[in-house]
Amino acid sequence: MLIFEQSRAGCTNPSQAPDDDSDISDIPQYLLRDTPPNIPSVSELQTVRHYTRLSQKNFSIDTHFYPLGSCTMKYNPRACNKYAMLPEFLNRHPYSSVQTGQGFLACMFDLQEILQDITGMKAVSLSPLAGAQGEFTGVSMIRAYHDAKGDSERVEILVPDAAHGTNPATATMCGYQVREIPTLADGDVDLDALRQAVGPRTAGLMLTNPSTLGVFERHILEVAQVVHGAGGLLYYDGANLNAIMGKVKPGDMEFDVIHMNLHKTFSTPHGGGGPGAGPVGVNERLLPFLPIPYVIEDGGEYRWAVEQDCPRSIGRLSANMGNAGVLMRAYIYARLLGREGMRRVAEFATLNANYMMQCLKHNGIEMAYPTRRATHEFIATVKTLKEENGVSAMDVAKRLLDKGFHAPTVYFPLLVPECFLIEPTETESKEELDGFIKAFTDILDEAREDPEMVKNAPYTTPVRRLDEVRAARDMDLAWGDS
Amino acid sequence: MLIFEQSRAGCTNPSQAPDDDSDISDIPQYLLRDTPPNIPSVSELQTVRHYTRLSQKNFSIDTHFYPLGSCTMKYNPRACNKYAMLPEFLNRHPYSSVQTGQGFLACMFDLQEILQDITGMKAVSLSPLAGAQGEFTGVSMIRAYHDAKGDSERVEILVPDAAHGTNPATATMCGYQVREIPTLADGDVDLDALRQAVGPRTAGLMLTNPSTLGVFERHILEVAQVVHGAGGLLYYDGANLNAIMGKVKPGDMEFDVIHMNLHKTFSTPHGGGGPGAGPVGVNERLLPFLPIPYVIEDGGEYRWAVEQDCPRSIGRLSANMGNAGVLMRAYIYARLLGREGMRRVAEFATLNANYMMQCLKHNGIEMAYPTRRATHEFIATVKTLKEENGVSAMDVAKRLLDKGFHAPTVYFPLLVPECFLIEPTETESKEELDGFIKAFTDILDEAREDPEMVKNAPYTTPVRRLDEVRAARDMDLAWGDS
Amino acid sequence: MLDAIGVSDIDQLFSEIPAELQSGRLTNVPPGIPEMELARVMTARSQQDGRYINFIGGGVYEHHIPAAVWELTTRGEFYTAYTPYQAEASQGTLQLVYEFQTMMASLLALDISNASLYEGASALAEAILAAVRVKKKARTVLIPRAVNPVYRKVVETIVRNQNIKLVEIPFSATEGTTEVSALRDYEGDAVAAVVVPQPNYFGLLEDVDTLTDSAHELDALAIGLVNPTAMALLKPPGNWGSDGADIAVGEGQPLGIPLSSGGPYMGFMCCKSKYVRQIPGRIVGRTRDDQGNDGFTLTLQAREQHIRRSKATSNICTNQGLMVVAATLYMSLLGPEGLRRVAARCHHNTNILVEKLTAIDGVKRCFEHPFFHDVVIQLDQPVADVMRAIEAQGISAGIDLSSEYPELGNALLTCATESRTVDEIENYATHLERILSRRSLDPPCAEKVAQ
Amino acid sequence: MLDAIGVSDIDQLFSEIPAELQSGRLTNVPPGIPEMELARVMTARSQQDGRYINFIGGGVYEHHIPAAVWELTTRGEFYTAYTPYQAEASQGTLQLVYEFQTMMASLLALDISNASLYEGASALAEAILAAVRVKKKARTVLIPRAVNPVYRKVVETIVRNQNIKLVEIPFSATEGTTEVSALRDYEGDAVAAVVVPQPNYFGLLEDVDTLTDSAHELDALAIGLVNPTAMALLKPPGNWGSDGADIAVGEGQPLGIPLSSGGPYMGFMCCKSKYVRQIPGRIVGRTRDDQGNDGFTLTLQAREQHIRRSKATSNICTNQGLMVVAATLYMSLLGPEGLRRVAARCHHNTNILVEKLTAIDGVKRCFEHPFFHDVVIQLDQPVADVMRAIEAQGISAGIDLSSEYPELGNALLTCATESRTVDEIENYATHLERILSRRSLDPPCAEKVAQ
Ligand SMILES: Cc1ncc(COP(=O)(O)O)c(C=O)c1O
Ligand SMILES: Cc1ncc(COP(=O)(O)O)c(C=O)c1O
Repeated sequence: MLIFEQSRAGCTNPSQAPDDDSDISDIPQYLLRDTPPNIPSVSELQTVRHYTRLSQKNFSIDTHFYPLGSCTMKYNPRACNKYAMLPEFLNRHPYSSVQTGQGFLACMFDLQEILQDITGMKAVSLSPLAGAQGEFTGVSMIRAYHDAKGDSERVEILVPDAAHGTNPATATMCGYQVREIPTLADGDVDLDALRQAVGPRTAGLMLTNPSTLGVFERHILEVAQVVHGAGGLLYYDGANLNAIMGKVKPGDMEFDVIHMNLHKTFSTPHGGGGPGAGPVGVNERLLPFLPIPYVIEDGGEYRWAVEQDCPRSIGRLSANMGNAGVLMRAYIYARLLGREGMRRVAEFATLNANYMMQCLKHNGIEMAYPTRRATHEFIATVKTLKEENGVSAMDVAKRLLDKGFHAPTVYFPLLVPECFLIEPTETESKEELDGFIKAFTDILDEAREDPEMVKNAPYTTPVRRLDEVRAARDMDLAWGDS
Repeated sequence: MLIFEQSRAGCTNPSQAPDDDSDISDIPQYLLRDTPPNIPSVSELQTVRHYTRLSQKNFSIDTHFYPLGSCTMKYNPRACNKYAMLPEFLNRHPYSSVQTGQGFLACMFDLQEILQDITGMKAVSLSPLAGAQGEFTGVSMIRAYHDAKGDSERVEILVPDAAHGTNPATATMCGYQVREIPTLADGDVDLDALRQAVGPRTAGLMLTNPSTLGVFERHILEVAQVVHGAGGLLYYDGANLNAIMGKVKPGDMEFDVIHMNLHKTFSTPHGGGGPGAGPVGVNERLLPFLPIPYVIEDGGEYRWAVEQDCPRSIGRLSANMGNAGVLMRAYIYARLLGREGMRRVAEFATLNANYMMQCLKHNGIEMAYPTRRATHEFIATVKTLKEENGVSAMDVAKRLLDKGFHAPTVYFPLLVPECFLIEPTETESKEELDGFIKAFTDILDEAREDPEMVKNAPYTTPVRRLDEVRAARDMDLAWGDS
Repeated sequence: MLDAIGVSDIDQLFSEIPAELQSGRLTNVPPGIPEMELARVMTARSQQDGRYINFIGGGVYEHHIPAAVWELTTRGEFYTAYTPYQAEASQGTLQLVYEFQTMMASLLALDISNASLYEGASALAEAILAAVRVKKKARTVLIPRAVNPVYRKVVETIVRNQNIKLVEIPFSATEGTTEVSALRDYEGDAVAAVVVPQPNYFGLLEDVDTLTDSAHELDALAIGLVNPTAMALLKPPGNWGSDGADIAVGEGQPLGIPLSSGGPYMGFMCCKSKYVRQIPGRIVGRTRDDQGNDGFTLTLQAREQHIRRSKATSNICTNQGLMVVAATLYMSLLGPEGLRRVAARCHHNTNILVEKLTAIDGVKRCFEHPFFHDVVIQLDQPVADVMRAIEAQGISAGIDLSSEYPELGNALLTCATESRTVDEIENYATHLERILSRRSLDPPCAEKVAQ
Repeated sequence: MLDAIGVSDIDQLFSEIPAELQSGRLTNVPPGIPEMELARVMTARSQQDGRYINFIGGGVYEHHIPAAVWELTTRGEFYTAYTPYQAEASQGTLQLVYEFQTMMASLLALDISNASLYEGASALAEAILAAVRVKKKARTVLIPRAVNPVYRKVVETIVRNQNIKLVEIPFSATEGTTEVSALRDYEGDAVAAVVVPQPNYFGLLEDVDTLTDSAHELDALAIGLVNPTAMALLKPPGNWGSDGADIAVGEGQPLGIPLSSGGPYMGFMCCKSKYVRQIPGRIVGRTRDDQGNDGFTLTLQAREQHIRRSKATSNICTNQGLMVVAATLYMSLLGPEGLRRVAARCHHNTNILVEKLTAIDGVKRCFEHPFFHDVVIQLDQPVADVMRAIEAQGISAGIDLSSEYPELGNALLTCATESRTVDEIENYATHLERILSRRSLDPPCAEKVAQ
């Protein structure tokens, strides 16, 4: 039942509504609204009950193993939530003076330093609001760099075919053309093709490493050489940083600019879609273009670097300073784990992924890159199953829900057919991994014995298989409009 | 799966454990423990996931209509939780000086005043920790009163047969004998029997009004006269205060002492069993015996009244001063509702109960007191169903779970066979009441058509009908002992 | 586990990483601390920041937030779920978003809402990009100078590389509202969109009907930029002019989201149905499962980066989902009447503030024009100094407009939401009066030296 | 709804209440306020109380509580459920309590735990009542003077009316521990129980083996009264002496429950299996459903008031269920090793505290005897005055024992849990030193006058 169907006109919560004695007679009538909006009139209990019950219809990290590849669904420590939400932090207005926020700004400054160390970059700005905005920021800086040199021929961004969709979409938003670089059968970038592709039109290359194929790009230094040699810059999509923290620094891989997904690597909660935080790090070359505001220390006081401090900055990405509450959670996370913890994250994430890959392989499941080490994630495929029994990766994914596991990422990256990108993360126990391995293996058996059963999964979720075509065709996007 | 079954020896949460470098060498070896306790060694994520999932197996007010008669399961405003848990309140040690707790004590003092007004009593002590402890306190005061007068012949407490089990149990704990008073067919106390029962042995009468039969004792003033006339005192079990707040005051009904269940009337959460708070109110007569500590104002400062202030007090009920956090929630609740709100509570609780009673009656369901007005609750019975189809109140209760409703209280009060004590409370919407009425009515139809089906309910809960006999016989009360 | 993998230590798992790169040792990350110590650090820092009585608005407002909002929003099932890619395992989030879309679309009187963008300013940029996609060839966008200057900067950063011309429309020096007549200068130009703020940055109420109609006369889309609280009282964008605004966006923070030094907030975007394929961001639709029961799923994904890649409407992927949970709970707890009363009380309180402040010598309103809940006050002294002095009294006075709008002189943007009491307002006025009179009698040292 | 009932207004629903009683109009209850205003009132009151650095123990301790404990405990499903009367709809609470029972029984090395009592002192009273039920005729109970004096008062209040004789056992003037030899005086008396505290109120470690064996020699039950944190380090009651204590109780507050000015806390009670039918309170058992699957339910209810009424083991009904949730989460988050480290750190810190304080002139330990995490310090000046002076520095110094134990002179009970830093301890010592030396040089006015 929808909340609207519980609404009863005229029901107001006296605890939540101010008295009805305000004087607004100075606002001219013709500027006023004449009918109330379709917001439900329900009691506080109805709201609480409705949304508590709805929440129970979700899978989530707090309730289920959720090995979505590329998403780093790991435990979100409750301490991060509690201490980011201390009343003084919550009540500070973004436009209030920096003197009223030295405690908050100290956290932000420290976080910048921590991220610099982890990435090996020269400077960090926390302002981008998610990974994609981090990408936008980074590529905008690349453009600003070339523009500053008067190098206006560079109109192309190179992107491996395995790249996440935000990479090409970002290049477009920055006014670039996108050129795809193929991947070799072993999962590394096709270096020859790259050499062919680079040239005076090359503004830069966007790369994820470990790549979205769940392998580490072994020729990264050659890749860097090729791109830099052609005058292009190297962009690091940090979505997979979880795999290498404390082991390898993107700066050492010669990247010029990087974004991080703090909602992945730094375990800020995904919140059913967001918010995230996509800080960017740059090397010396791009330093002048860093987006504002970022925190600087100035005469013993923290303050924001703004337009006057950074005349060549690409500017601002949002009205305020970034998803401060998310950044606070990431900061707390970093302090809890510390330098040894960070390294352990990478090690155990990698251990768990390799363990799962080997066990699944041992159980006869096909791997996309069977000879490679997994990083923090790996790709399995059911293309044979699809061919032989007509059961697709999507069917298997739905059946996993019945077994109490969220499905891995499916059909991404695009170049591996019927694939699962599986990322267990470091916070899951061996028992949980074993449970998933067994479930996945069992489902493939089920699929061979009774393909229809698997094709009609799931059975135990609050709804059965949903009709997505109907959703797009009939477009019922708000209640009451149909 | 039990949390213990997920345990892996040696797994510690570094975030939660201090470093292992403490020196305890001054404690002699023979006083130390030699094997670690059977507490699970699991990760923080395992704990969070396990208990989040367990929580989802509960029905609760936040998820379900929960019309447990006599329990007043109403909405627990979230504001009460939030503001009772402000860090300064949580961090104050009970033995720290009153100067460090003037804010807290002001709330307690105000709450005492509020409760005095609502009950019409002379003074209130907040110290009893639940209803039953409130009863113990009240009856102890009655005893102290008689003892102070040297009246040691009074060894009996009178209790109506409809009374809650805590009433006779309390009388025993206070060293009294219990004498039951029968109830008339119309739900009122049998006055003649009462007159017969009172005498020089009578210490007092414990009465709930509205009674546990869901009716108001119409002859309360005569009852009082009879008991007082015999030299006994009148105890008010305030479990049903919700029905009369702002309408009638127990003090006006001539009660000498009263306990309140703040976890009922004042909407503090039941917490799956507790905590509660059972403040007591007294009239002039019992004032000297009031339990300590309670809050007094003394020279512009709030402080605890202690032994020195109250030499005749019955003493202390707990090491501290009552369930302070519960009392804070009750105080907040009282402030939110205020005096009009309190009255509305009684009115709407009564409205909802009468509505349900009439609708169920209209649908052919038998009422225990069909000619009486319901108070905030009422009694239905399925004794005919039991006789004709063998389906019991327990079976119907279990089947209600399948329909998404918590069952009402069953088999209490003891004098109505196969009964349901149904208390909807004021915070439920008409839609919810209608849903329950329909479900209940449907189940009686089902029971007549297919009694076995109902007798095997529930079907949709996390477990099916549990074997209680086995539980008592095999006594598996801790894991690992079997 | 190492055995199952066939390695003898964890380092071997990293063997494919070139050895020369494996020196990522962290030096500046401090050692880890247990939660207990962390609690101490964070509590100390929060107490360092203290608590100020807040009269700052400018697009972000201190509203009362019912306790239930965040007690439910932080439930693990909402807090730790991902974007609902597996619809059957995400019906909680999906139904909630559908309900949010319904509420927002109705609040703005438009057909469609998306499931959030990052925040208000970037949402405005996205609306402009959508308008340009709709209008294809037209690449001029008119933005009033009375739009929040930071929003204008963000738009500039975001659309800069896409060959779009942003033109500033002046405001009337006397009224403070956008010069409707200035739009006429662009007749014949290829104008893709006109941004119509309500209220504008100064809190002033624009003639939204005329602006919207004028935009349509230019064959441009009208993009409403609105405060959601205001929408409980004011005419919503869908009803502006004869055809209504085409797209409306804004900052969702006022709907139950704490100030939190600037985020996370959320941007909202609504539009007419015909533009649904041009707007960015997630959208949830209601559909059926294979048993014919209602269910919810992400839909129209062909607009999005993971399907359309370089042809997507935006690169946005992660949005502000959890803030949508908070906003939905907030709206549901307040109801239409509660929201209306909050809006009315904000306005009422700001009127009291105006009255108290302008009763002081040397203080006046900048513009005498109908407004809603933000107001520009002119002082007879430099705003920054006065603000500093008031802050020492625990009061955040507002926003100093003098560098962004030098033409307004010593201008201070201020407001009093429903959270402010009359006592607090009077306290503000008292301090302001004292500070202004003391300073005019006896300017501080620096000024003396300068004299 | 009124129509369905057949009345025309709500007042008619109250028609059975005698008219002369219907004048319950409230006069002292203030008018209702919205949550926003409530928030202001409560925040102001909380800030009035402020924050003190806490060195008070005495049975209630400031331990670090992991954030997860209360974020989960306040989930609606735990927070707003009733006692699990309908087992099939309460498996969450029931399984949790079963796990709690397992953890507590094991922590105390006894067979059985109940599902909580109100708090420590009344739990001790209930244990005594249970012992008297077991021993039937014997009605003397021996309680050491070294048991928390408030506990002794509560026991007195609760058992007073049941014809039970409470006898105080003295402590050694030099060691501060219970005089084992004094038990011998009661040989031949009908002793039902001996209470054995570990540690005792002074923090001193009792010779629990001998005390337990002595109790058994008297044919009495041995009732352990223990601090649950201490149990992670110390020998648990079930292992005391040759047969172990029979019942053990204590205050559960240290297990993840905030100080909160005194409650809600929870009392725990464990016992040997053979006494299970004599103990009060809820007990959860594991059983099977009709499909053969494991499930949990309240059991042995024939002990309880709702079944046995005047013959019940106690009148307890509502217990402290939610605190059991918190304690279970706390123990699960810390694990046995975490708990042990917390206990060890508390003791370690208190040792540092002792060292720093006793280095001050005029300060010494009352008893030189092994202890755990509480300690009695003797000052050369009246404790109350010194405590007041230290409180002005934001420090709560401890508990003044001088009125309860005049024989100890100017005695202060103090402790430093794992929550205290070395800096805080040093700060305490510095202030104490300053205050003691200033006061001995220059006593405050009142004392001067008295001289
Ligand atoms: C490889 C990769 N790059 C970029 C992104 C985009 O990040 P965000 O969703 O934070 O915008 C993602 C996240 O889904 C990703 O997996
Ligand atoms: C009528 C009545 N009296 C007394 C009690 C006992 O109160 P408590 O459970 O708070 O001890 C109850 C509660 O169940 C009750 O319903």
